[in-house]
Amino acid sequence: MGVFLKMLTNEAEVATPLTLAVPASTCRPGDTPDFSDMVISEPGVVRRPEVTESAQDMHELATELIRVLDDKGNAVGPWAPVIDTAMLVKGLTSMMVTREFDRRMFLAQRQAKTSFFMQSTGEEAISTGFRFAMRDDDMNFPTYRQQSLLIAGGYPLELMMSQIYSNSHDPLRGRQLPGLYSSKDTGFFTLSGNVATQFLQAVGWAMASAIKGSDSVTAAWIGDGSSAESDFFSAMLMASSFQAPVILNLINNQWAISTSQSVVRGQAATFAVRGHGFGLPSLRVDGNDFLAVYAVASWAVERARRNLGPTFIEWVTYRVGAHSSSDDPSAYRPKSEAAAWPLGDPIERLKRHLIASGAWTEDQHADLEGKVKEQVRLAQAVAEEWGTLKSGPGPSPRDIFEDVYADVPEHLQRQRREAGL
Amino acid sequence: MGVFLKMLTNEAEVATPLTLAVPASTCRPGDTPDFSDMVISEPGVVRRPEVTESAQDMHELATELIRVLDDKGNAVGPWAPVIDTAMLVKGLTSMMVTREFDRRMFLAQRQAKTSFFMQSTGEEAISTGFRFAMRDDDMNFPTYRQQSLLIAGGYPLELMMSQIYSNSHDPLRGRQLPGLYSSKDTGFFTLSGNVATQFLQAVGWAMASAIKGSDSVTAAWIGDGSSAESDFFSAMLMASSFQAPVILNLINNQWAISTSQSVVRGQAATFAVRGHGFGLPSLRVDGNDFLAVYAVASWAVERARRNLGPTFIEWVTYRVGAHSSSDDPSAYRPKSEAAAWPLGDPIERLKRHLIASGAWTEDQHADLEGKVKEQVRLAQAVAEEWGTLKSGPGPSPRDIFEDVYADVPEHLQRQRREAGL
Amino acid sequence: MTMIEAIRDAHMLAMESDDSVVVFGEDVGFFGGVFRCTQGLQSRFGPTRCFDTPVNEAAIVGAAIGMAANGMRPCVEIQFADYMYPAYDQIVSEAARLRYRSAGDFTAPLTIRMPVGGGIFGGQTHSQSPEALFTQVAGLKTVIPSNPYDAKGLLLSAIEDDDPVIFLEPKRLYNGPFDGHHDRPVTPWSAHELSDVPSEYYTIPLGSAAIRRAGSAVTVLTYGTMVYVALAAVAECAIDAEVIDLRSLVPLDLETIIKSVEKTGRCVVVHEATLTSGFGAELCALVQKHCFYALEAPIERVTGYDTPYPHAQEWTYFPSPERIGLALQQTMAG
Amino acid sequence: MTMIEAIRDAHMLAMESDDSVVVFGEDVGFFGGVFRCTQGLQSRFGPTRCFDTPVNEAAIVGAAIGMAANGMRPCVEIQFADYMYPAYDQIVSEAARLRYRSAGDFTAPLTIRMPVGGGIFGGQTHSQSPEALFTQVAGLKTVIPSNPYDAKGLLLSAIEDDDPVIFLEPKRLYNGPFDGHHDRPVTPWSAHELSDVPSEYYTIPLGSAAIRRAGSAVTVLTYGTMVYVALAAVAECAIDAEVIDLRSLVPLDLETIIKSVEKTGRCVVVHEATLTSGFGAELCALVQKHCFYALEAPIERVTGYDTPYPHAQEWTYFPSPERIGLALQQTMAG
Ligand SMILES: Cc1ncc(C[n+]2csc(CCOP(=O)(O)OP(=O)(O)O)c2C)c(N)n1
Ligand SMILES: Cc1ncc(C[n+]2csc(CCOP(=O)(O)OP(=O)(O)O)c2C)c(N)n1
Ligand SMILES: [Mg+2]
Ligand SMILES: [Mg+2]
Repeated sequence: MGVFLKMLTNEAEVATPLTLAVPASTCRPGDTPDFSDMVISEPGVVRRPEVTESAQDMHELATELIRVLDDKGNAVGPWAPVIDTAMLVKGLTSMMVTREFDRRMFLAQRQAKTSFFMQSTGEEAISTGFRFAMRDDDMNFPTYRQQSLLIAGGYPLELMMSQIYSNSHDPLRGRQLPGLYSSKDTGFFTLSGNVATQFLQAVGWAMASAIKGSDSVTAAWIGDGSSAESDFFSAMLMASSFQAPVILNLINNQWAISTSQSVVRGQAATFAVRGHGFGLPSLRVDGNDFLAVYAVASWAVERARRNLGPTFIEWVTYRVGAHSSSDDPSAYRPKSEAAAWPLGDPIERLKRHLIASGAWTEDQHADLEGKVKEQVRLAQAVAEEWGTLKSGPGPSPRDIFEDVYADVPEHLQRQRREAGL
Repeated sequence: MGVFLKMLTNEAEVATPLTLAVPASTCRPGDTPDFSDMVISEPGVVRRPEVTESAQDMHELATELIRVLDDKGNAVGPWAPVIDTAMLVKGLTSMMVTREFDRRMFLAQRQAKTSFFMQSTGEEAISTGFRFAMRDDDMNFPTYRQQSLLIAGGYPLELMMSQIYSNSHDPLRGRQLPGLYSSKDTGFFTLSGNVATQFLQAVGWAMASAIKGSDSVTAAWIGDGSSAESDFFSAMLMASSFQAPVILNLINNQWAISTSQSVVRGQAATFAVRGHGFGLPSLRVDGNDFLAVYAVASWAVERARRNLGPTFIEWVTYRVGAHSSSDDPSAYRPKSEAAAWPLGDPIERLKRHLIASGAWTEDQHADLEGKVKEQVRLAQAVAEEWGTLKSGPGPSPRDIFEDVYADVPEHLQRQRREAGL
Repeated sequence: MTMIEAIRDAHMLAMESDDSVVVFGEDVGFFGGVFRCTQGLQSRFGPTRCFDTPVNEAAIVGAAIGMAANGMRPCVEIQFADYMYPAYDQIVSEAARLRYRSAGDFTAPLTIRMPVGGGIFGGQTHSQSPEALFTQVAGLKTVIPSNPYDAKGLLLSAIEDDDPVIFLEPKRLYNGPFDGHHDRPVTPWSAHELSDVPSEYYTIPLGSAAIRRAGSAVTVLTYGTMVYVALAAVAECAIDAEVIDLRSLVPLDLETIIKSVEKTGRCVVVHEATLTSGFGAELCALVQKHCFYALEAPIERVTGYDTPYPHAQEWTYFPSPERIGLALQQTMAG
Repeated sequence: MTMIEAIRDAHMLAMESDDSVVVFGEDVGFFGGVFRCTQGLQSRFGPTRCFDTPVNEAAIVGAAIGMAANGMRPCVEIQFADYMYPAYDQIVSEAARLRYRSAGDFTAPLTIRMPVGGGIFGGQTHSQSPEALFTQVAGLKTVIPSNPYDAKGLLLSAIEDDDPVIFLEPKRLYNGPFDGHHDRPVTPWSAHELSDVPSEYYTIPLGSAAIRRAGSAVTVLTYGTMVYVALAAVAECAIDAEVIDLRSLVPLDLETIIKSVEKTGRCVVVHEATLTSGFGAELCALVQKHCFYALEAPIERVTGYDTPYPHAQEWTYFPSPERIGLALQQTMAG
């Protein structure tokens, strides 16, 4: 080969054999729950930058944990939001409605009134608090664990239940898996059963808002596990490239079915640091702290609204219940893990704050609890009159041929005829 | 709705209309080329961490630029590698062979001896220097602009040309687009025409090496434009989660066909910072500096070999030629841009270093140039005897039915019969 | 053995007999998969042979391709076929073409398992039957067992195979041979002879169909869950149909098909996937071409409708024994 | 007008008449697309109406879906159909199902353009014809013009359409009506009557086929580049074939097809895509079903082989006039 020779190996010694580092869960049944490697900042210590500050300058916010409520229920530090008691009670109420709603619908699934259900127990503060920071004409691209967005947005419980029951009043005409709601009017995008796809669409929606020169902003939602899907990346990239008015929310509830968040997180210290790779302001927040949620959400919504671009937020929380009604978490994590969770329960914490601030009493709380239970019970009664999956009445079989296209095309008309419908 | 009411809008004023920030190219035909916003560290100033140092501790390496050769051709600073003259001359030779190979094959395409060709002019140092830091049993998952990996690996030019000509000696039997080589023996994975897919496969290959307890490492390659594809993300994620012995190389040659790197980079300061989101050691390197390339490649290869996990590297360079033989860059960038490129030409710079260090003369260089030209000319003559796309002889038409599966299944046998082959 | 147990058993034997077999996917490691098909593998073979991955189907298949090219035989799980789309590029552009484009220099001997089909009220993202999206792709093999015995033998063949194999598991059959009568008590596998699975290693060659019921009046071509629904339909309308369980779509046992249709002169194709461009279309095209002069009536297709899979109206959508029966009668009248 | 010019013209008119039409994709902004189909749009309508995106097909389609749901009418370009796979999940799981699953609450009126087909020595990643991967998906419409006049009218219809439309552009036709005789001089569009494109806005309804040659002996069903190859074959073997250019695969003009086959009694299906589970299979299934008693010979398919698209052997792979001629003769003899 003339002047050119095959190169020689330039490392003399043979190295030791490689091994594969398979990431393990922190904790499995039989182990003692352990959250000691989780970074938890003291309430009030993390600074609050101006919304105009550069992403670069607020790097540290991705590895700290923004918290407002301390153990005694006091709101402390620069993130403590200005928020009146009425709003706080509304937030508390909304969270309690979600929890009761979840409890009843989970039970309804067990009673075979529906096929499937997903609870959000322990995570109610995030979607509730965030929704309170949004305008009604803003849009959410939710995950399946964010019934709170609808509930806080004032969507009728009866209709949510009707969707879950696939009954005669189901707005989605029996087509969707229970819990995969849709309500444009409530700023709630139609849910997909495929995770992550919509995180990306949210950026497109936000880009359209910008192209049209509107002033409504968009919130995208994704789970810790689902953030491993490629569409998470595509969304971050598009948001970064086009500075879309979108808030990119990642809910780290520690689990993706049976797989610990550590498997996806890999070598990154937190999920929030993923945002640094795209030059996005990236914050990590105590998701069980209603005040912190509301404060950070308002901050990020303001950034988007003022055309300052996207914000990436990791909300740290814990999935207290099963992944879904088809799941039994005792097979893969210690039963005691929820109790060991260091950030407490969002409803308890907000209640404590209200009581500590003198705006609330145990009696008022008990009273509210009763009202919430009654409200949800009544809604369920109404929904069940409209039917359940088990006993009907349901949507029409004919409905399956509609909405595939704007008009039913000839070939579907033929199939409908053949089906005798 | 009982205790629960539809929330009120909590932002009183209407914000100003949003606008979309469409990222623009720095520079289009008619503009004056401008690289002033590019971070270029002085040669020798960027520190060289131990391979065992944590990713976190070497964060700054993603926003600086590792360089060894200064303007006078001296090798300076902690990254200056220990490398003997023979090896440097070999590197120089290899780069010169690549450039001459590119020149001749581009011309051959213009002469219709083949359908398509992609040059790597200006980028030769990266693949050449990197290949010199690898062992022969290591594996590359290259892009289409890395003929240097094969050339530096000692793969016969005649066979590369045969592939380009789809001739009777084409190892790929006429099936592949010119330039999409494959050579397992030379540590060169079969190239896909789809960008980015293989960046991910590289991680799988490396994981297998680890599972098997071998000690060979893997290099993945991707372009700045292609790093926008989701598989880039999946690769980074898998490498991070499983600590695979892989070097993840991103070649930032400033352009993705007509689209500037800034479109993909978005708000990130550099491509290298993408690695921070995954907790990966992330370095940014002068890709036109053969010594820097070799030094950083050796460092990263050592990390992988010692089971210290993946490294992410952004190689900064410039695509001097057209995107491909089908492209005319004068339609989308100033003709003068290449000349304004601040990091010079890799061959010129290595030559200057050799001369500056007293190991090389202009005469020797001229002599080598002659030999290189002759070597490539001869190889081309041999390859053309084996046929060109225009004039044959080519592979057999029958070949198209083979290698779809390990054995030709019945239905393909039937189709082959029908084709009369 | 149930189908789940048979699949688990096949994994065990494959991993025992060949160190290069590795198993991974979402929740397949510690938990053993949401359908428990990989249960016990991690504890038996350790976490480098069977492990959990991040939720990223492209990453699962992409990494498996790299591993396969590097000498392993990955057998990976996609949690539901409905979630294979993110991996589709890796499957089509890469796994299916590696051998061809490298002229055999690199190959991708991997198996991609995924549950398919409806009947569990899973709605549009837990019920799909995307087989035709694989059969259109040269370089892939597509297999679909209908019982525990076949599941084990075909899965072992798939893992042994030197080409990428898409292994579709009708999820409604995991726990019993469902015949479409959703309102009747569930039949467990134990009541079915093909649940009698030998404990040793055996393979069933890819590309051989099985005649589940011999008959002379009409040929029913089907696979997966629909095998039992078709058998029920045949029994109920008392037509002497020959029911063929294709088991493998690519390669296809065309010989068995032709022989049967030449004999019966009539043909009904049944699948759960949507009609237009479903695999049934290919079967119709082949049968009319190869048996044209034997055919006495148009080939009928009974399939899912050309809509997404609904939730509440599942039993309207699912091709029922009644619909199949009607098609059989229509064909007989043709 | 060439086909490229007609497509450009359609874009211009669509963007002029409707502010919600936005155009984006890889290299489509400043440069005007690698095939120059979007040239001039950015300078005319500004960078928020027509822009370059990062190289990420999922991002292009995913963002387009979000925009479409939010009131825009995006018309996006995938640089080659061969690169649509990364976007396939967004297309299938999302664009196609948005309306259905939300019961019309959200819709996705977007157009996804992509060049298809071979004949340009593009090898396996610049030559594919993946139409059957779209026709299998309920909720999508799939359109493929064969000349400048149709390209303009169909693209305007696609953009107007309230559902997602896959718009396939036979790249070998961009600059002339190629008839498969690769060794003969190239025919430019100017020599063809359908290059006479009116400058005003007009639409061609999706779902109507065009009879390119009336005939009585045999029906040829085809689309895209193969229209011209089939016409050449018909001319050369002097068979009085009726050549139907389908133009739209879903919705399909079944009426025109049935009418023709009932008349001719014979049918040949021609496409460039691979055979197995190609769209031709669906055509065979439909024709044998609806015209069974009229058919005098088996329906023949002339298609690409079930292999990836080769580079050097392109003309072996490409369905030639000769192969089509043979099939016509065989059908006539059947
Ligand atoms: C594309 C896709 N792949 C896999 C699944 C199955 N799946 C549903 S939820 C889930 C885990 C998601 O975990 P996470 O995002 O953390 O959300 P969480 O359930 O914790 O709220 C998986 C794997 C899916 N729905 N879609
Ligand atoms: C999946 C896919 N999408 C699009 C293309 C078309 N394409 C080929 S190269 C290229 C640009 C890549 O740019 P970059 O990665 O920077 O590499 P460079 O050409 O600069 O070396 C594009 C868009 C492709 N080959 N594959
Ligand atoms: Mg989670
Ligand atoms: Mg580039």
